Amino acid sequence: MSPSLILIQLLSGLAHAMVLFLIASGLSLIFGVTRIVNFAHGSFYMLAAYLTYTLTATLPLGVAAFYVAVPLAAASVGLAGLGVEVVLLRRVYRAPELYQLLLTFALVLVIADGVKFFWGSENLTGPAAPGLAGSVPVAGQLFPTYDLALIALGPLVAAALWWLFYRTRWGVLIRAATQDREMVAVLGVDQARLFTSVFVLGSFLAGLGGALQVPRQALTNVMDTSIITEAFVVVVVGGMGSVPGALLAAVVIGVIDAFGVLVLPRASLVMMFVVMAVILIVRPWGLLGRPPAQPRTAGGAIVTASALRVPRPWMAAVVALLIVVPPVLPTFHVWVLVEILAFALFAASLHLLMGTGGMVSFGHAASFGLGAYGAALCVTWAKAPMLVALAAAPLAAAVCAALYGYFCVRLSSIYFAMLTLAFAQIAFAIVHQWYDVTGGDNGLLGIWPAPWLAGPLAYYYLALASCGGGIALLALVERAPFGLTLRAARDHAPRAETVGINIRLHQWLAFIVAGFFGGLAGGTFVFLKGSVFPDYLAVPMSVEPLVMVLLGGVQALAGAPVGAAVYKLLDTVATRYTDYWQLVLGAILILLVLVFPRGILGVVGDRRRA
Amino acid sequence: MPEPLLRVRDVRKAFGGVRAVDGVSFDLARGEIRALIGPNGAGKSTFFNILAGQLRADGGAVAYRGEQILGLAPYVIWRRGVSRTFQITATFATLSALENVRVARLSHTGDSRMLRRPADGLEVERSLALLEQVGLADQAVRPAGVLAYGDLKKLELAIALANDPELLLLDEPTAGMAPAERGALMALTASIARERTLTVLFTEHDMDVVFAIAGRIMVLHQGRVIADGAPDEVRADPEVQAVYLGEEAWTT
Amino acid sequence: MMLELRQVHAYYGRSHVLYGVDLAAREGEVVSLLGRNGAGKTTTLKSIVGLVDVTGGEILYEGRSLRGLRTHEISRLGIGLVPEDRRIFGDLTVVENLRVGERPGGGWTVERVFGLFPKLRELGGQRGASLSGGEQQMLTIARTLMTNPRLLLLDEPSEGLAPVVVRALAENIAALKGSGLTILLSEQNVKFARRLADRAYIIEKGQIRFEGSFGHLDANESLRRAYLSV
Amino acid sequence: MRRHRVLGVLATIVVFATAAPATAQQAPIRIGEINSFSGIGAPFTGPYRQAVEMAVDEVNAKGGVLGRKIEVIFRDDKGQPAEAQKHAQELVASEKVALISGTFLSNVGLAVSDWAKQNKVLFVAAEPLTEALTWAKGHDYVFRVRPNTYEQGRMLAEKAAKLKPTRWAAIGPNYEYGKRAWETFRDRLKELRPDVQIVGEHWPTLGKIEPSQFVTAILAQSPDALYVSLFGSDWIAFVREADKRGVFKKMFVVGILLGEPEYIDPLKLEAPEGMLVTGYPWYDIQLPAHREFVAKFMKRTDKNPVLGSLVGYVTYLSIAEAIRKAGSTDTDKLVAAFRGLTVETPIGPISFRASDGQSTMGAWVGTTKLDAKRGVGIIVNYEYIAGDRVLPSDDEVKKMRTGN
Repeated sequence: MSPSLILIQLLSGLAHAMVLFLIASGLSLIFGVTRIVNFAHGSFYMLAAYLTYTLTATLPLGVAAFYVAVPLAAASVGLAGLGVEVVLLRRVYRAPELYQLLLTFALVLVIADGVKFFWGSENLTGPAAPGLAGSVPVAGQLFPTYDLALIALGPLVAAALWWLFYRTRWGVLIRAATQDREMVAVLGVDQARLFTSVFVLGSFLAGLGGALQVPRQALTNVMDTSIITEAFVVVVVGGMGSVPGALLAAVVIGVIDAFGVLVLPRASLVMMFVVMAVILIVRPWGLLGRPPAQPRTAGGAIVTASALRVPRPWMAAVVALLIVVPPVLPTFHVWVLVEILAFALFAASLHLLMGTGGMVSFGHAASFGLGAYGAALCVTWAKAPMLVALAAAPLAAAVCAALYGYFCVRLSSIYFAMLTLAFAQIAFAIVHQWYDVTGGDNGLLGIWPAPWLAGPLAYYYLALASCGGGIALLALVERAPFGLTLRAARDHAPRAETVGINIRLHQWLAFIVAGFFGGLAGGTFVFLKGSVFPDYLAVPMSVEPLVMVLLGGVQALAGAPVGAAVYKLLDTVATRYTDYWQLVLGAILILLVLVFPRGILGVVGDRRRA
Repeated sequence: MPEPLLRVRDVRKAFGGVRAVDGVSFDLARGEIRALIGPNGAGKSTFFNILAGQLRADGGAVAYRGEQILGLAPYVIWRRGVSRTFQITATFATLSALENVRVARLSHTGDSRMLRRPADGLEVERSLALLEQVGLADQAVRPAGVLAYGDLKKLELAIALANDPELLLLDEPTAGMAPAERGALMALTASIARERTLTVLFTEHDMDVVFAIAGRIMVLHQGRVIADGAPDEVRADPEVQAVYLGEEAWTT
Repeated sequence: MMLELRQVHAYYGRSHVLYGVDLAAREGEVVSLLGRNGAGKTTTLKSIVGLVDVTGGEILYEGRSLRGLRTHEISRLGIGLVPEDRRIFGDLTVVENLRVGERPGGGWTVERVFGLFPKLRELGGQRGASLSGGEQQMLTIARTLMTNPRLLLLDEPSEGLAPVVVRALAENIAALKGSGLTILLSEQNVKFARRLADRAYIIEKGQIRFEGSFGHLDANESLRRAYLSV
Repeated sequence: MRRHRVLGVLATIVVFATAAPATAQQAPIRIGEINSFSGIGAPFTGPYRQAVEMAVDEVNAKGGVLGRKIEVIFRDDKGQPAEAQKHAQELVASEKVALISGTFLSNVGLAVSDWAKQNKVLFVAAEPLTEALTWAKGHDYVFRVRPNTYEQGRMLAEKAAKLKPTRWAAIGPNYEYGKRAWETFRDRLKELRPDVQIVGEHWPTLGKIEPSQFVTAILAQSPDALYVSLFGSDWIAFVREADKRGVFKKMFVVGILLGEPEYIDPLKLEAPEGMLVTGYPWYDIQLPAHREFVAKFMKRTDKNPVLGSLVGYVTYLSIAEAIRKAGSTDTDKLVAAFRGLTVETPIGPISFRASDGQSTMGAWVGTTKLDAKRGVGIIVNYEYIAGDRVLPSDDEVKKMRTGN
């Protein structure tokens, strides 16, 4: 590598890093003060980009239009953040933390369709930045002026943020609130207004990032989801809540990404996640993060109520209905039921981790997908009979879960979640790239059930046996001494260790068991669909069971199937009846979160107790 | 002299520049009930955390039944028969009182990882008996998160007894309980200790409790043991009076 | 009455902690709330500033009900809580800690606080986390003073402090009393409380068991043994 | 109470919404159209759908086929194969469609195709490009309208082989289409020009390109020609960066699909000139039928057609024609009808090969140029290359389809 190449590539990496920093710093700030894991952050980024596009075209300011449009768009998005915080988030601050995540997930859906409605789904090319559209010679090559401007802007924004945090009273309040929100209120500071102001600033920064991308990138409807994962990676690598950490992490990731392209071109898909995994394994709180003041087990705070048990007669009634009703249902409904069963087990396996174990996984798709691939590879390469392949699915997933779970259980809370995400992404990249074995993104086809099981009813009963049986076994696991002990470790890790429990081992085993049943769900799903694709390991597949568990209620295992059924039915119906299914689904989810702030079963359970 | 149950030699721990535990050495004989007293910040809790494995010492040695335990994980130390309670009650909030004890019992019997049957029927009698022993049987089904403070202290004791320990480390076992209850609980603890030939090391602020049941008292001040002897000796020790009982006098 | 609690019931999470607490303080008075760990002292103070769920009874501040008000609103009415666990912002400097509570237009400024606690001036640029226990206790009181309270709720200020420090602290609090501040002082340390307070309440199991002068309390040995005896 | 009522309402909605709609009295012929109306394919499926509706309206205006009207039921696959299969199940089981059509992404197309094979349902793939659909994973129940990656790569290679460059680099999205588009081109080019050297291949993540680093990497390898299989937002971002850094001046660029309005229009005047591309010069095709098609489409939508519009139109003309020929909506008869079916389209007759179900629709290969008047890029000096000129022979196809 020549020095000039290194310099240019460094500059390329830095330009990327600065945009990442803007977005990640806002996300980190919001998390630090409000503890909200804001999935909608990417949506604000997208919204600002589109606004910049429109404003530049409509403002009658000539060449200055762009430079007015950028801050205006960012400010508008800040204002949108204000609305979202005041109207929606404020209502759920008292709910368990993860329900805010569910709400922001719903917002992602709503905003995505809003953008589609107003701007259409075609790709748009935004205006170039007047005066910065060209390039200048750097080390014998041309380098875009605009990227140089971005590199200069990054430190300016960082300095402005530093000034805000360390030289203004507001900054003092923000830093104080990051440590102890309650105490800030005791000192007479209105927390609600502080939260709002932080949310507005965070959204503004996301908006600024989005607006500044307009001259570099195309505008698409999927900008939101493509940036949000990266933003989380940067935030976590830097340390949640640390703005300097976000800057450092953005630079590290931007630069490693840039040089990775030169060294390992095919690894660009996964480079960032490998970096995150390595950093988190070495530094469990990110580069500049600190362990939380009160140590607690992963996500321990999300479960405040004791486990809820659904009465046996109800269970028996549901099981009886599931056995008796399908023969009289139309075929498609039977297929939908099979899909719900698979997702019910998938969500239930996640419940063992996050409900019982307090370990919130953002990468549970790995177990589902690896199970699915396990079965599919058996059929494709070993020509295994269907039932053998189905049995291989949970085993494959469990073995893989054992491998990466070993590292994950060393971490807690959001860091645990992000490490699971990293491993899921690495698994995704492997199946995506290993064409000869996995078929890459064309997937593996022709993974159909044995002929005698291929009919809808036959397959339904098989799925009922595998998934229903899986859920029953999970229920047993949760009620067995193993599950009881896992709950104990979730409630109070130091106490659990002091009654002779090897917490890491225990959580590792839970991880493997969850992987096993997630894999069984994947195996059942693969024979339903007849094919497997890397999508099964992708981020949306990890988000779905999370949404289901939360929707159903994290207090009870039964919440997972309930959530799976409600979510899948809503999704199926909404997709069938409107092109704006995201809007409908998102709006219904928002409504559900507001009405059932602790999940459907959680609220029903409260009413029963009351 | 027989081998002591616990032999502590020159244990040290510093936080930043502060020497929280500064060269503590002593022997604990089997069946002994010893109090560790000292003003707040003297290093009592730090020392307990080192003994039970929550904190890693900077140096020193601790032999339990002749085997080194310093630096072992808490769960390993517990399995060897050293049990403890926490100053700030540490229980499993969403589990019932009975389940709290059963978690510990199941751990002791090696069944924590059992999957084949529901936990509901396991170790119920032994666990109930322990709750009964500490006077908590009537609260068995209530989640620990809603128990009164004093009851949590009792629950802590029941959990600590679940592994039939040989050495019991009690960190302020009666803080926050009514005096009548305190005496009763400590008397109970003492009788259980005698019955099972338990060795007990406890910290406590209530001097009535300390002098009533401790056979021997150690006084910790600024991380060092400044006195170690029979209650009357310690009470008479001028240095102890100055740093601790003096303040006590000021207090009451 | 500056402050009046009538039959206050409060929950901490899901557990019922206060069972009808009655308590009052006149303007300029120092009232101490005695009781052991877990008796309900902290919950009583927290219920006043809205940090725990008050489910019954009435809390009046200068005749005005505080129920339904949010914590920061209560603070702005002139009630300052100094929490038992101090809760210093460890990452902030001493001066920044003070700035959190700063309210323009009132009597307290950083300079005036430094006048009361000269030690804090020397420590001004240090991170809160690096302070010793006594220094943190001074800072947490100073920080609350910055909000210009007229009623100060002190939760076990002497806990865990060396005797010398406790004496210095007592002098500081006495000075505050001298400036006309109304103080509700929760304590286990009766001697400390006696030096400062005009009257005493004893709380046990979430109910007030005694109200009266220290002389009355001193005369009643069984009372002391039953509820205090630290 | 309130919560219970909400639950009740939701349950009612779900029950009613999933109940199969009553069968219509005079049943039209239903066709299930599954496509990516959201997700990564969404930018390209809108104009496709509009043309589908136009084609169906025209057919129905003329009385439909077999005396019945055609009704298209649209479903959004969200860019997910599993979702597409679910729709296929629903469309066939509940909506009783005669056949399934559509799809944009290759993996979605393959998933639906595999489902169609298993369930013996006819699938007319409109836009997915992967060769596997009709060859390696081909079967009796699948037909495809659009020329595949192999065909287009080959068309470009034939032209590129006549040009000077010998040092080639490639950049494409890190997924099947991006790689196959390059491999078919590269293999053919090497066949024709053994002196060609490959100096670098670059695979940014689909939809997430950070172009600057790739431009640097490409420039560092100093190729004299670059093959691009990027598309959509990746392509736009790449152009903006590459243009500023002189890529289009320093090397000859070949781009598969990049002359199609889908990809060149969004760039407006930033579209690079002088690239060798496959595209769709709707503005310049003088066939009367095509001019009529363009006029009708523009009147109907106020927008110019894109290639997807043409494909959508042709797909549904083909379907209508096949039903007419079959005289029935029976799947086996439809399959038989599609084999060797010839359809009159705005760009002349095309036929569906009996051997593999691939249509002979071709592509236009030309050079990009800016049209200052319309403010977009166009292609000039183009040639329409029909599919049969580059498609492998029936014998070769047979070998590729042995897996089935």
